[in-house]
Amino acid sequence: MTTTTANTPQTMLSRIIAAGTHQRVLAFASLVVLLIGFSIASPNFMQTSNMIAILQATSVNGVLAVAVTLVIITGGIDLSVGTMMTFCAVITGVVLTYAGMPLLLGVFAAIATGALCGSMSGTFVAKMKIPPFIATLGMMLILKGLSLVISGTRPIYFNDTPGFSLISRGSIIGDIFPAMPIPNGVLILFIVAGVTAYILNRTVLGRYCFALGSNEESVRLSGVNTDRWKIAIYALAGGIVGIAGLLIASRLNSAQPALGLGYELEAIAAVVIGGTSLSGGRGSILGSLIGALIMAVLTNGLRVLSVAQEWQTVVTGAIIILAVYADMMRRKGAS
Amino acid sequence: MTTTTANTPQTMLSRIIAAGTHQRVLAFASLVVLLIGFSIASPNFMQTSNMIAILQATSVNGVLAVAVTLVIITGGIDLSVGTMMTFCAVITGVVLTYAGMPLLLGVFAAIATGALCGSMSGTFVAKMKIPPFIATLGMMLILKGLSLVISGTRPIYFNDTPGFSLISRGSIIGDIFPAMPIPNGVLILFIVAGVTAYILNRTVLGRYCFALGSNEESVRLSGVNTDRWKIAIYALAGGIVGIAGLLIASRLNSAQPALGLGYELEAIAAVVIGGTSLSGGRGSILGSLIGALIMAVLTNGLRVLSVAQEWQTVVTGAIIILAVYADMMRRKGAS
Amino acid sequence: QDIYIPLISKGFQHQFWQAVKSGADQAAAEFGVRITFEGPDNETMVDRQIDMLAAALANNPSAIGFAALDSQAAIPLLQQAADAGIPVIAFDSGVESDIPATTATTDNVAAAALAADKMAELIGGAGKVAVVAHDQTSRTGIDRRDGFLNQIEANYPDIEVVSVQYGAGDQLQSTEVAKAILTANPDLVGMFGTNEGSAIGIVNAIREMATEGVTIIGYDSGKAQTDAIREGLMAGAITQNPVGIGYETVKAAVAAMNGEELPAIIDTGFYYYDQSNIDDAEIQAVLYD
Amino acid sequence: MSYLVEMRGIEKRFPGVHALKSVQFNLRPGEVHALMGENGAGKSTLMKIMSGIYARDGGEMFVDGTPVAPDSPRAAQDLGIGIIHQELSLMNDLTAAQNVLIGREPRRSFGRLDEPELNRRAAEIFASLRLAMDPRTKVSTQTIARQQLIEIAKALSYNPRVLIMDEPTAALNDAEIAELFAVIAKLKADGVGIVYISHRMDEIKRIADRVTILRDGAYIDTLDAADTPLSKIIQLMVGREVTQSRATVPDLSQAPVALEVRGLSRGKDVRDVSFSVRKGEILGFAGLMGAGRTEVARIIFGADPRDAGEIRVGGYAVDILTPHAAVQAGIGYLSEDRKHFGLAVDMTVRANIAMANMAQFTSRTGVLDEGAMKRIAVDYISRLGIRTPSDMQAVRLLSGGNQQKVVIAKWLLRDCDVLIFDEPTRGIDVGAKSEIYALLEDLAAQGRAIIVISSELPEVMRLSHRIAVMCEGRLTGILPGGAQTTQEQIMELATRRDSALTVAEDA
Ligand SMILES: Nc1ncnc2c1ncn2[C@@H]1O[C@H](COP(=O)(O)OP(=O)(O)OP(=O)(O)O)[C@@H](O)[C@H]1O
Ligand SMILES: Nc1ncnc2c1ncn2[C@@H]1O[C@H](COP(=O)(O)OP(=O)(O)OP(=O)(O)O)[C@@H](O)[C@H]1O
Ligand SMILES: [Mg+2]
Ligand SMILES: [Mg+2]
Repeated sequence: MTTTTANTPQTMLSRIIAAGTHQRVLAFASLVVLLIGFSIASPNFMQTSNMIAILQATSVNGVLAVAVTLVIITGGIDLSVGTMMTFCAVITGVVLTYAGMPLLLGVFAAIATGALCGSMSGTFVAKMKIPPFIATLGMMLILKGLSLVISGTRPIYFNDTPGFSLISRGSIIGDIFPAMPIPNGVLILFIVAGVTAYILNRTVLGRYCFALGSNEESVRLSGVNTDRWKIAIYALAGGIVGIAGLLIASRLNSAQPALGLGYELEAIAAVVIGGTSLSGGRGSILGSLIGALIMAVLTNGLRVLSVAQEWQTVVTGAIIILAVYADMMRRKGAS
Repeated sequence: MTTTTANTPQTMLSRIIAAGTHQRVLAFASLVVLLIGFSIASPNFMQTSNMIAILQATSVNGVLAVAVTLVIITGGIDLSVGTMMTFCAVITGVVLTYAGMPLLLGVFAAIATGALCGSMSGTFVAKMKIPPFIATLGMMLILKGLSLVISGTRPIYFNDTPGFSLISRGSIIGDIFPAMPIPNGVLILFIVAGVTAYILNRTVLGRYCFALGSNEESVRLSGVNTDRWKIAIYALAGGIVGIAGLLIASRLNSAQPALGLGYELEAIAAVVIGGTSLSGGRGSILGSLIGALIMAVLTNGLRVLSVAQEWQTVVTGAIIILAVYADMMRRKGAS
Repeated sequence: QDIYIPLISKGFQHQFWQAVKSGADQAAAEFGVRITFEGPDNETMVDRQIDMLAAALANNPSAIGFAALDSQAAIPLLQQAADAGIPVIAFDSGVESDIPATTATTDNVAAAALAADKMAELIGGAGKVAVVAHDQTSRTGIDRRDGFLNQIEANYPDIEVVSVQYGAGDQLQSTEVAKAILTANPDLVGMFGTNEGSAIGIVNAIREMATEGVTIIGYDSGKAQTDAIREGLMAGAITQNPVGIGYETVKAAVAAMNGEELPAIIDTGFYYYDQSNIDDAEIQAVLYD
Repeated sequence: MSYLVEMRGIEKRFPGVHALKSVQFNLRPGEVHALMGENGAGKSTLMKIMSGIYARDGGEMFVDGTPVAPDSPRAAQDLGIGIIHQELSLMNDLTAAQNVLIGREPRRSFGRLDEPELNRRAAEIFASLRLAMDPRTKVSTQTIARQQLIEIAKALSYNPRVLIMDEPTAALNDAEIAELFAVIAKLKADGVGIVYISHRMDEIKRIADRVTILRDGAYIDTLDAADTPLSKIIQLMVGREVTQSRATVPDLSQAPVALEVRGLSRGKDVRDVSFSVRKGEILGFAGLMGAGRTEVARIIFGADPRDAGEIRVGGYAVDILTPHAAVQAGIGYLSEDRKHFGLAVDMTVRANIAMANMAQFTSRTGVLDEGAMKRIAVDYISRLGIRTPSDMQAVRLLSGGNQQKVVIAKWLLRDCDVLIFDEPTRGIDVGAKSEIYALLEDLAAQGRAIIVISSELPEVMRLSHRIAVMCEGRLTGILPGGAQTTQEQIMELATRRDSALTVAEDA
């Protein structure tokens, strides 16, 4: 039951939700349980400001998870998303701060850089037949080093581009509905997720994502130029990573060249918690989004409860296992 | 072409090497090229003391790679090896320093702790059907937190157990052949690798490793108690991680509770560079050993050449991709 | 209603941060306030620290202690705290803004310069030295590296710094780094490690390679380092006063809540210690292990 | 005479195998040309060369008299050559329609998919096959028989001029085969040339115009199907005479009951099934596709959970929840889907044969006795005539029929008291089939209880001492074996639907 089966005439949004919920009500239940649990445990948890803080904490990891979902559905993996995000941020810094270009060009630079890096990973995987783990591990290191080289190992600040920090911190929604000051970063996350879900479920590119992950050989034997599509998918994922780079740079109002390592694992974890299979062929964007939210709620909730940090880690580990276990059980019960 | 194919009557060692080389001369060639390249680039590289330093630098990651190879061959993955190693070291510290038990009991505690943690991961995977990525990610976090809790977030020193540091730093070989002061840690790595290769290629446990990775369902329908064997394999891997815990604790003469994160990725990288497939069913210990050596030679060589750190990272990434690419090409040429 | 002061630090698991925490705990007990102490896994995770700050603010704290990984990135949240009338005390590193009521810190540049002076003195003002640093981009990493390098460059023309490499403050990685440096430079006479992990890495490397004639200067304390100094393997080390930093931060937070005037900087000081003074009461008070 | 495709002097070598030795083959428009030969004779290899999957090592190939060398499936498709593979190669996570039209999805602007159109087109193709299949069902939920039908639909959707069918009916039952033959007749009328590979000899008479026979990779002869008796074809294939006989039913009324099943139920797939098998008895299971025979076997073997029912082995109730427990209780099960459930295809023939019986080759310390495994494997390779260069060949590299023989060897070696064979001779040639029948009868004579599930009625009738027939999850009757039971009697039970009850239950 992939999310590709919805086709009754509905609005786009309800379609996506329907497609997702079909398999995803499950991880969603874990999310709800966590939210309720924390609300009971701490009166400070369920405040608008804290909910917004959680959403904002999800934004970067959520966008990375969306990107990596595409690659994982093809049966690959992308370890480079963390440092690629940083690299895109650094390039934006160079374009905006060092070269003094207009804001829009910076935005374009971030996305284009990501797409370029992604298509390189894709080429390694598709044309050179390098296992995705190694190809993207190599890219992860290369981009990590290049970020430091290009930035001169110091942060690049965006003080000269005043609009830049609004990308993530401003709130278009809040300007219209003052009661809901949802930052633009969160809005962008949802837009990215929505568009990617649409691409995944309603376009040829998405179809080949699932097909490649299902049985690459059979797709190839059907005369599809699998190499080209694979490169396109990695490039799309890279472009989305570029957006994550914009979000984090805007949030920190700077490109931090050393940041990024470790983010890949967190993004992959969100994807897997969301029910996407690491062996490819199955998965959903909504699931990854929920996976990322589960992780953010967990981290935030334990902090708000002032659990000692070493125990936070233990509890996070245990709850991740439990959430996925509950998910498995419900799925078994459902089938 | 798995490594399970050796069957002519030969000595154990030559059998293991033969089994390995069959597919593994390849990554080995990359290693030789690196060694020659660095020797030409720096006169200081090819010294006995530096070769020993490289071997010693390989020891911990090598043992972890051996452990993780077993799990990967079953089609799983183990993200917990880094923090599990630390956890084993901390438990050894508790046994030796806090409880003042004799050395041998500390050694036993490390291995037993590892085996226990491993069998827990194995149970999550086999019985609770949690994807290995999540099960071991959870364990990674749990063990990371527990190491801090148990140690009170401070290192445990082994000053009261004088023999402990000899586990890794002493040199039995050097005592006999003074010209070859190979530290015990390296000896232990080779013994662990040899024994594990034997288990993998010559025993039922090894056979089921490959079989589970090849087609788990067919093994289950052959009436094999796959759950039990899977748990056993994870437990064996855990026990080996325990040995890595001893090696690192002995080398640092302390159990450092904060260390460990990131080691898992390095170990998995060594395994994949060594030609083991992440989709399971294929792999060799010798390959993982060579993979770990490639990484150690690369790191050491670039440092000896005093390449700027940021460029070290870039070059490492590029060479990992190239080494694996060369490997793919030769394998293609061979078949 | 209890008084709650969260401290958001740059790290958590390292000995240095645990010493800061113990100082803060001490002050918390003394002043009857409740504190929590949190920090990201490593000093690159700027955005994670911001998330921690956001979660801390959700609990309506009475005051906040904050050691900024990047002084700009947190300003919007610090502004939010200021708007809510929550005093902010910076510790360890400053925040480039007038929001913090005060900053409890060590002058890392001056401390590392002192290490350079001691190094020069011990090696006779000439020879090749190397630095094993803990981080290429964090404030403390940069300050200590540059403090050392600039002092050498400015005052000791006969000393050559042949290599600066980074071991992430991880003891094992720093050991391998130091070994590679020693291999590449057999005529090295001195090495400086910019934090506990780096310094111990150097000690391990010297021990494993049985090298002689290399003067080691370390940074921070911890049992392995004090032992190495007592043994004579390490010449000496700089120590900050992490317990003092933690203590002063909480103390200043309480004072700020009560509307007291605070100085712009609370310099908690640094010391050089070696075999000769390691057991002095003044030094013992700032060492941790 | 003009040939659609002509191949001459085709050579192909694999490491250790000379798969094709100067083979010739030609195909006329509008004919069904059967390609016959034992397992491993080289049929699939020849067809893979024709369809651009393998490159030939020597020889020439012409399409419409022009020399060609298709170097990819795509190139062959462009020449009008389509193939239905022996091994299924579908994308399991996609729907039937998505599989059929992969690479040719109807698109709107910006690469958007026109899913309704996709489903409509697929539905048309299914309709032309008279296949009742929702285009939106996911392939992985389908039985292999139905997956095979999807594969056929996919090949037809390219409107090929040459259609190669490599054992298309191996997984189909009689009704589906009849449908397929109707489609073939239609294609023939349209002038399509069809290469047909099958081990079901009766089909050759029904549809083939000409027959080409290969033996051991060599070309033997091409004959007109109409005026060549089957026995002649078989003799040319196997190189000797193969005799067909009917089962002689022994009197087993005194033999102890080996396996007794009571009230076995699982959802709608299996409803209240009860039967017993005696020691020395061969119980055949007949039924249409989806009748639930496989499901009954999987439940008995502990591979699937059951809602209700009792299983008694040798008179004692046993609680079988896992295949491991089943094997411990002395039950073996050979699955109908060798690729997914029967073999670890990347492992060697030797390792696969030993898989169900590892304890026999393991010392107390857990060390494997490779020597003993080798002896046993070599023994079974010769007894079952498995074509393989050595026992260390990866199973993946064997021909389909030879893979099936490896699974059979695995279970023969295990030596269970009760053996369930699900479609045991799927893809196995006539010669080897009679060898296997002899082996099964041998096992029964030794006192083992054997259950044979087969969709080939002649096979059920040839082997069974008693014949159990299922329809829609229900055991509709048990007939005596031997000459007194006719195909019509079996079919009557196999179609005895209980629709009134079904409706009641569904409501
Ligand atoms: N890729 C390969 N590598 C090595 N040997 C191969 C390969 N493909 C086929 N063979 C061998 O070539 C021979 C012919 O195989 P092929 O699949 O053509 O047989 P077949 O006539 O189709 O048999 P079946 O009726 O069992 O399907 C067999 O011995 C097989 O083991
Ligand atoms: N038309 C169908 N569409 C989808 N699934 C079906 C259909 N018919 C049967 N099944 C599935 O097949 C299973 C029961 O059939 P089973 O495979 O046991 O039958 P069988 O008698 O062995 O038939 P086969 O000849 O296909 O092996 C059930 O899981 C059922 O859901
Ligand atoms: Mg064939
Ligand atoms: Mg069946």
